[in-house]
Amino acid sequence: MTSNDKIIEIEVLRYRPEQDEKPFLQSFKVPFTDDQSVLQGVQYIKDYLDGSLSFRWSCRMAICGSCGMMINGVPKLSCKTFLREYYPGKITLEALKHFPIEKDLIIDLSDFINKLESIKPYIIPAAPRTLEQGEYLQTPRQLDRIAQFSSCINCMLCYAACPQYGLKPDYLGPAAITLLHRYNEDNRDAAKAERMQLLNAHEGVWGCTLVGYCSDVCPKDVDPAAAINRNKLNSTMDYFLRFVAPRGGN
Amino acid sequence: MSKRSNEPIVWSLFGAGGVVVAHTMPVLIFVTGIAVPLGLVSADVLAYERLAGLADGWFGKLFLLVIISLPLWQSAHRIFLSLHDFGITGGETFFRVVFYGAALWGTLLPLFLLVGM
Amino acid sequence: MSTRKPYVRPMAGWWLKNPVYVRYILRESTAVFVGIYAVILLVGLLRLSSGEAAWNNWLIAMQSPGAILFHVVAMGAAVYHSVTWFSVAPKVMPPLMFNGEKVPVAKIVAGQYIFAGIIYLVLLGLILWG
Amino acid sequence: METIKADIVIVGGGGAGLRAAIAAAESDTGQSIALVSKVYPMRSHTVAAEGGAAAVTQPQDDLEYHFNDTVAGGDWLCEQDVVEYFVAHAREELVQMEHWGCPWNRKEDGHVNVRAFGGMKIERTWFAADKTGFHMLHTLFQTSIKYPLIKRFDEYFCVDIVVEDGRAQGVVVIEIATGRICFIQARAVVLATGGAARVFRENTNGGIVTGDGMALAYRQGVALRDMEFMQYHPTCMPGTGLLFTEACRGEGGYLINKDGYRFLQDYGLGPPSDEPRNKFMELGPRDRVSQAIWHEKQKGRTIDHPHGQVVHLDMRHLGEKKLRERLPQIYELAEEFMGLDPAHEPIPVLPGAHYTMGGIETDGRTATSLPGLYAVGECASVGIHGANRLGSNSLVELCVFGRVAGDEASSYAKSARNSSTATLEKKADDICNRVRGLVNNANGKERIADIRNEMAKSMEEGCGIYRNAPVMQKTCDKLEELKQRYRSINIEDKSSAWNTEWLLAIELGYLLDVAQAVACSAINRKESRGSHQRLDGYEQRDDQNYLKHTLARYNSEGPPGIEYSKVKITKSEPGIRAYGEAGEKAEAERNKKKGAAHDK
Ligand SMILES: Cc1cc2nc3c(=O)[nH]c(=O)nc-3n(C[C@H](O)[C@H](O)[C@H](O)COP(=O)(O)OP(=O)(O)OC[C@H]3O[C@@H](n4cnc5c(N)ncnc54)[C@H](O)[C@@H]3O)c2cc1C
Ligand code: SF4
Ligand code: F3S
Ligand code: FES
Repeated sequence: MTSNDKIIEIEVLRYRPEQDEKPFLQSFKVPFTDDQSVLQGVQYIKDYLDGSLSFRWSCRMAICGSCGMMINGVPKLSCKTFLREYYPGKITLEALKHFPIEKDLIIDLSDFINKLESIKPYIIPAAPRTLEQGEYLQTPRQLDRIAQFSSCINCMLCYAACPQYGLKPDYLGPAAITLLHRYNEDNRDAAKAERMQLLNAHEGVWGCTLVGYCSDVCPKDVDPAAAINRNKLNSTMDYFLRFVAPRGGN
Repeated sequence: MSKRSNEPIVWSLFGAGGVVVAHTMPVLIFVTGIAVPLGLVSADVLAYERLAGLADGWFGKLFLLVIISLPLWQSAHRIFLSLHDFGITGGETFFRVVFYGAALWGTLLPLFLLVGM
Repeated sequence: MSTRKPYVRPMAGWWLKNPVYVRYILRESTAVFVGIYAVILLVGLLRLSSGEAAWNNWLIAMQSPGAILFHVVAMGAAVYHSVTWFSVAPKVMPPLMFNGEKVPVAKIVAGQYIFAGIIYLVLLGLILWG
Repeated sequence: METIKADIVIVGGGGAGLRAAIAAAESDTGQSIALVSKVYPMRSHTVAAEGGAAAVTQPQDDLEYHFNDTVAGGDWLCEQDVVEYFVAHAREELVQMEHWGCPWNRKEDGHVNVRAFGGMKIERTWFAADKTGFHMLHTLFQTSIKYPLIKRFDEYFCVDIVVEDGRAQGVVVIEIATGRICFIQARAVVLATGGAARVFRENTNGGIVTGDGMALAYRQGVALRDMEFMQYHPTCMPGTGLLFTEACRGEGGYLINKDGYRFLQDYGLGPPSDEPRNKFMELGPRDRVSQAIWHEKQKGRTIDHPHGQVVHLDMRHLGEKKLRERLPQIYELAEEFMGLDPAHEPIPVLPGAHYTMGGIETDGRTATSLPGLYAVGECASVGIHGANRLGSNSLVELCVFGRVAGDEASSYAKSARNSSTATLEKKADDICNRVRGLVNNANGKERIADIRNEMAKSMEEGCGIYRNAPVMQKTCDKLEELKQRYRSINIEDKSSAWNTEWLLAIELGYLLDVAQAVACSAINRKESRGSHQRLDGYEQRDDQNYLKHTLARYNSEGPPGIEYSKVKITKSEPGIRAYGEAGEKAEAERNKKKGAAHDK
């Protein structure tokens, strides 16, 4: 590090399950250059100031989805948030909201993983094809229907943004519903009716009150709020039309 | 399997109410609550004959029903959901009866009145 | 035995902790004004159905300073409701396609403002001169 | 210590591990599969792959062409029988990915679209925007959920393989959330732990790409093959090393020096044309392009940048619309990380360590020399990349050989018997104590970060794009020194739950072993081939002496032993490796010879 490096104060909400009853704030002074990310800031802390600080990270390029944290109260990917944006103020870091803290900046996301598994996130075709038959056809326009919703990196920022998930942990939540929607909208899939049952439930789309913050914080422009709320319309149609056309409208 | 929610019933009414509120209420409040009372426009706008005349025709009846009942559903639904936001988690059935009951009453009463007028 | 002891943070007071949440709560609170105003209209209808004198009393009651103050605030709430309603509508509607391309959200929202503006004018025109 | 029983254990939840797990689950044997990964599978580094996956698709293409491109691209250090198998099964595997839901880009008629890639004669790279690896990984992960036989151990860290009776019979893992150590007993073990480019400083790899599986197999006596061949990718972000995919050039991007000149024409890749032309200019292979940038730097024709000497990746002429559609992630990286708009400004780039061509030696069916142990994906050297991998061959490798590994492990597990559980547990206990000892006794003064940084810097100096003996020797010595210092490492965190410092220390041990294999393999190869280029009198390829694989064997006392093995040649005799106009001539020559041979 060169001598003209600036120094920024980074405050981290620490929690060590084997020692602490509850989390507490600890402050660090970190030298940085303008192109350094918040992730690089916490890496500096771990390497040189306190080796016990724990956080997840890997790709450094906003695609693996592991480095999300609350940065001054806003859920963000720390690898694509830059220290300079906060200087000369200080930065406060906290584990993603609405999840149990395992240690320091690490959350327990097993609840989400269970939900992801529950939505049947795979193609269930009407008539399976053999490899010899080649690929299914899908026009660019059909692809476009799912492209945005299939670019979720499971970073959990939307869950940390959604107060309804915090209030009702059973709520399926933005990313899981979006993924469900992605498979429902895929022209290769034929299991919409099965998945609709999850959406129709109280814990499905009806857990959402359209706070909309999930879409604001999404680093990949997935727009989970749209995926959820369009399904309120679908679910409502399903509700009323099931009497007319059993197994739900479409 | 998860149980189907009955939310679509109130949600559709809420949605319809929201649309009505967004497209009419600023103007209605302005006219009935501000412009006429303050005399910014002629009091004839809300004269008895005019309103009674409105409530006489089918279109007028429908209009009045829509601007009273649907906003009530919209309001009831939002307030009911907000209870949870503020941490009031018990007594769900009770509050359902109170709020949606009120909206239902606010639908049936004008219906009854309008049909009778 | 496990060294795990996940810490669950309380939610109390969450709606004050982020300007986005404050705006959300504000949006939801507009429902109170909407509800009260709808009840006022309902009362008006009741009066209307009981004859001219009753109706006129309702009109007089609307002139009280308290009523006017309420309506000024309620109108603000109604406008806020409208603005937020239009801005989230694209999340509820299926995507709008034009010439095979998705219409950008900003355009849809702007379109709704224009549409609502026209409705307001028509409505106002009908009420005042219709 | 808890013992968990499975029929097969797969270490690694990246593309290779997931594909293997699905194959094993589909093998109809009803065997249980333990899938261990130190991160949630969808965080694996496959997620970062951008450009695409190659398979012969168009009518004018031919398996023969893909074979030739791969073998020549690998400077004839490929196992040709394995390459033949690879190209023949590439397409069906990508179709399989399609059936599982991978959102490949399409043509108007609904068929899968392909794009151009470096070193490939015909466009054959399937792509999902510039997030191909991301989409493949999530598709595989989500599809794997369909199979109840796959039991995942997410965020479990593998610390050793249990070998008994000359066979791999399970692995010892740390449950990261608790620090608990368990033994997963299985009759077949598959390693799919990914590459090791983290041994270099400027690299495109994620923090988890630390060569774990390579080190584990290596320590058990399995050879690491061809480790000197580390791929430098020419277009990386200065400072962070983040990748700008080769597809930037496939879509028509230019590389220019400080004079705005497309310098690749000076390095046997010309002549330039406005439109991208396969195997010409910017679509030359990675080793050649990276080397050209190095030479430009020597000539003072690069551009000063706070993070080094750079050249420009110029995509301005492609226009914003095309860039947003085909390269959205690249656009985002440039905008957000560098604050520039690639539709209006060129992107400064420099080469960074990217891919480990070498790895755990396996045969063409992914079996290692240790019975019951299989290796697949970037951690393995199955023999298709030779001295230089072609872009977009690796993602396909994960599928083609992931499937083979799953099938093979499954049939091996069917016939094999475990030794007595008690014996195995005894071994596992010893491992457990050793691993715990690392954290309990780590009260030295050596900082993990210091050793790691010194290693990475020294590797970059000694084993970078161009190499010479004195500097490589310095690197070898440095690594020996660092391994000594590693013994008195300090771990401040003594806790159990989520002790990531402990894990970092273990990973550092893996990195050091792998780095040593790289450096020692490099210094012993006295020729230049593919990505291994020397400047100390060994500038030419030397088929006489070095048309052979390097095998590095672990030695707990010092540098590895270096041996060599034969390269399997089936139908392509080593020839001139040339691109651009020279390449066309060379190919015409080859064809003439072949034709003549045919006529006789
Ligand atoms: C930026 C980038 C772009 C690329 N683009 C392309 C491209 O366009 N086309 C192409 O063909 N190739 C590309 N590649 C190469 C290709 O992506 C990789 O070679 C490939 O994804 C490796 O897959 P893998 O399954 O072998 O390993 P990985 O995906 O790295 O997975 C390794 C797995 O092993 C697990 N693991 C590792 N160590 C342990 C341990 N000790 N205990 C438990 N689990 C462990 C990890 O958790 C992870 O799940 C690219 C590579 C990079 C870095
Ligand atoms: S929807 Fe967006 S914010 Fe939510 S997990 Fe996916 S990528 Fe992250
Ligand atoms: S923030 Fe939550 S309430 Fe709905 S719109 Fe997003 S899921
Ligand atoms: S480190 Fe992968 S998303 Fe930030």
